[in-house]
Amino acid sequence: MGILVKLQVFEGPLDLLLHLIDKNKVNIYDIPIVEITAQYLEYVKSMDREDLNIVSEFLVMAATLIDIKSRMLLPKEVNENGEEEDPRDELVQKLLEYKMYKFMSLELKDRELDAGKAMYKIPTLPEEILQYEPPVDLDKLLSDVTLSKLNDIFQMVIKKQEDKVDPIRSHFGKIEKEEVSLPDKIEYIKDYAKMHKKFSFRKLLESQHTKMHIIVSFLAVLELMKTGTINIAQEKTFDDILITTV
Amino acid sequence: MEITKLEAAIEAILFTMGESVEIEKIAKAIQHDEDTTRKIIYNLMDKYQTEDRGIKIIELDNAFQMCTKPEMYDYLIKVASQPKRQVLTEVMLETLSIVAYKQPVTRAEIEGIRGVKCDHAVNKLIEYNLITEVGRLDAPGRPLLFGTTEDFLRKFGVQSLEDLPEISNDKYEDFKSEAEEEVQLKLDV
Amino acid sequence: MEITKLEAAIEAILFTMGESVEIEKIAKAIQHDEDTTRKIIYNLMDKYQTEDRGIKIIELDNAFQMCTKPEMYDYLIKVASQPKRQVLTEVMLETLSIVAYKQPVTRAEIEGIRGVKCDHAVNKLIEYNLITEVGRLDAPGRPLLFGTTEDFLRKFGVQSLEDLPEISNDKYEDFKSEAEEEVQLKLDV
Repeated sequence: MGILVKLQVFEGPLDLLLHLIDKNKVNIYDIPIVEITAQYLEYVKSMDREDLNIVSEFLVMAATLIDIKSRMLLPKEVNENGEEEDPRDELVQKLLEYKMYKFMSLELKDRELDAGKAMYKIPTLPEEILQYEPPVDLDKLLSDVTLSKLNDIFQMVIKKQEDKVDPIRSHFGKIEKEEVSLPDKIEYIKDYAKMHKKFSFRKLLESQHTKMHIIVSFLAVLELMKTGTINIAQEKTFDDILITTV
Repeated sequence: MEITKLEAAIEAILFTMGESVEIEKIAKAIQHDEDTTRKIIYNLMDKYQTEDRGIKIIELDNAFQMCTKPEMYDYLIKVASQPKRQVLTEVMLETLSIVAYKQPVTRAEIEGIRGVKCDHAVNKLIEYNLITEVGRLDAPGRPLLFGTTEDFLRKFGVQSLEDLPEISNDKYEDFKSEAEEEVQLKLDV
Repeated sequence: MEITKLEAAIEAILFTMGESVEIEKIAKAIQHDEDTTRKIIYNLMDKYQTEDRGIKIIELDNAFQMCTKPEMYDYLIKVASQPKRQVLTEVMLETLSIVAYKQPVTRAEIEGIRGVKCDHAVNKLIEYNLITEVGRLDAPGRPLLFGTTEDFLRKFGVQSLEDLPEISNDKYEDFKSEAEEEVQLKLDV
């Protein structure tokens, strides 16, 4: 088993890139793209694959870096003004912009600390004034709203919603996440073991309906071995494993 | 510590609390005994007597409270009774249109259609009496259902909800085929 | 009427209302125009600067509100319950700073700058009432535009958007020269 390394969490690909640039103490305007790309890929490789959405965002940046890396090898492109273009320019601009907002967010945080110490007072209006509710002048409020405008707005809202629905993917069946809990599975195998003093591991797995159930069953068997509830034996490699209750 | 700082502290305490605060509590907060605290408060009360102050401190049993001077009452009524500036924002209009066409509708449904929270817009529309609670959905959590008001119908000269301009199925079909075309275009590229 | 009386009236109004009060409303209540009213309020704000005052007046866009001075906090938490504070994560702060400086801004623009999806952060910020929808961009899909709220100004002690900590080309230059210095250092070694 490999050594578990606690990875620093980054807010996104730009965050990670800034960290690498910082760590390597290199100039943001002259990123050594080969080294940084290698380090970046190294990190992405070690990422937790559980959340594919997050991983895919990091992968897009990885592709961008590789693209820049390959363009760096080619003769430099020249823009309309006859200047040589650096394939890294766009990335540098993005990094600078991101770095700026990250910096500003820290400034804001400082301000929050101070402003958070001010306390306010709840309104203490006399009851009769509190009760007073200004009448709503609907005519004024809705002066330039017509029924057909309202209709247009509704259609626009609905259209926006439909735009969001991907017409291709929405035809796919719904994939539901099935929850299989390890403690439940352990209980199940304990019961199973009570009924069969000695049983086949393969048979146990065959009785599981989905991949997730098989995986969790396997984990449950490992756990029960660890706690000494069961013993396992295997004659030869690839042979069936026999489980006995202790 | 200087007296002025303590006066400031007491002012801040009485302001934030709004209601009456026992001398015991104030004394603890400024870490002085009650007698000293009382002296400081009396001193502070004197300062409030001047003409340019609209608030004062009053003593009630063993407590003190900050309140407005009675002669300020007229101004307060003038502020409090001013109509709030009422505007229908784009967000509110969208929410209103969804309620109008999909009623009775829950907050969650509106949010589902718009893709963002709509608490503020819904509350404002209720305040303006354009939409109102019409019941609860028979579902877990029994969420509130909203619908348009009579004021809404009157304002738009609609006899009943059936009179609302129709959203025809044609339109839906249009949107659908439009969207599909777009995708087709993308695939062709 | 004398200025002192008007100051007293404004003090009473801000004290009683507790919340922020628009300059327009205050002006109407004291029956003066907005410019004069603003001058009187600024004058009053100066008076509050002295050491013996524990409260102050803050400006938020075109409104004013009374609150305690931050240095009073230690006394206050001894008597008042601590105000509920929403903890903003790094992601939320980054998103908020982008909205603050680029407003009105769409979700896509925010995502473009951060390089990651930001739905969760945007929704949380709306829930905390720090940002709000301010309209829709006149572009295909009519995406929603977001901007900051008055609560945002209050929470970060900012008078108005112009008062935000400065973001300028200077900052860019700073980063640039920083980077260049680093390179220089390396060359020197």
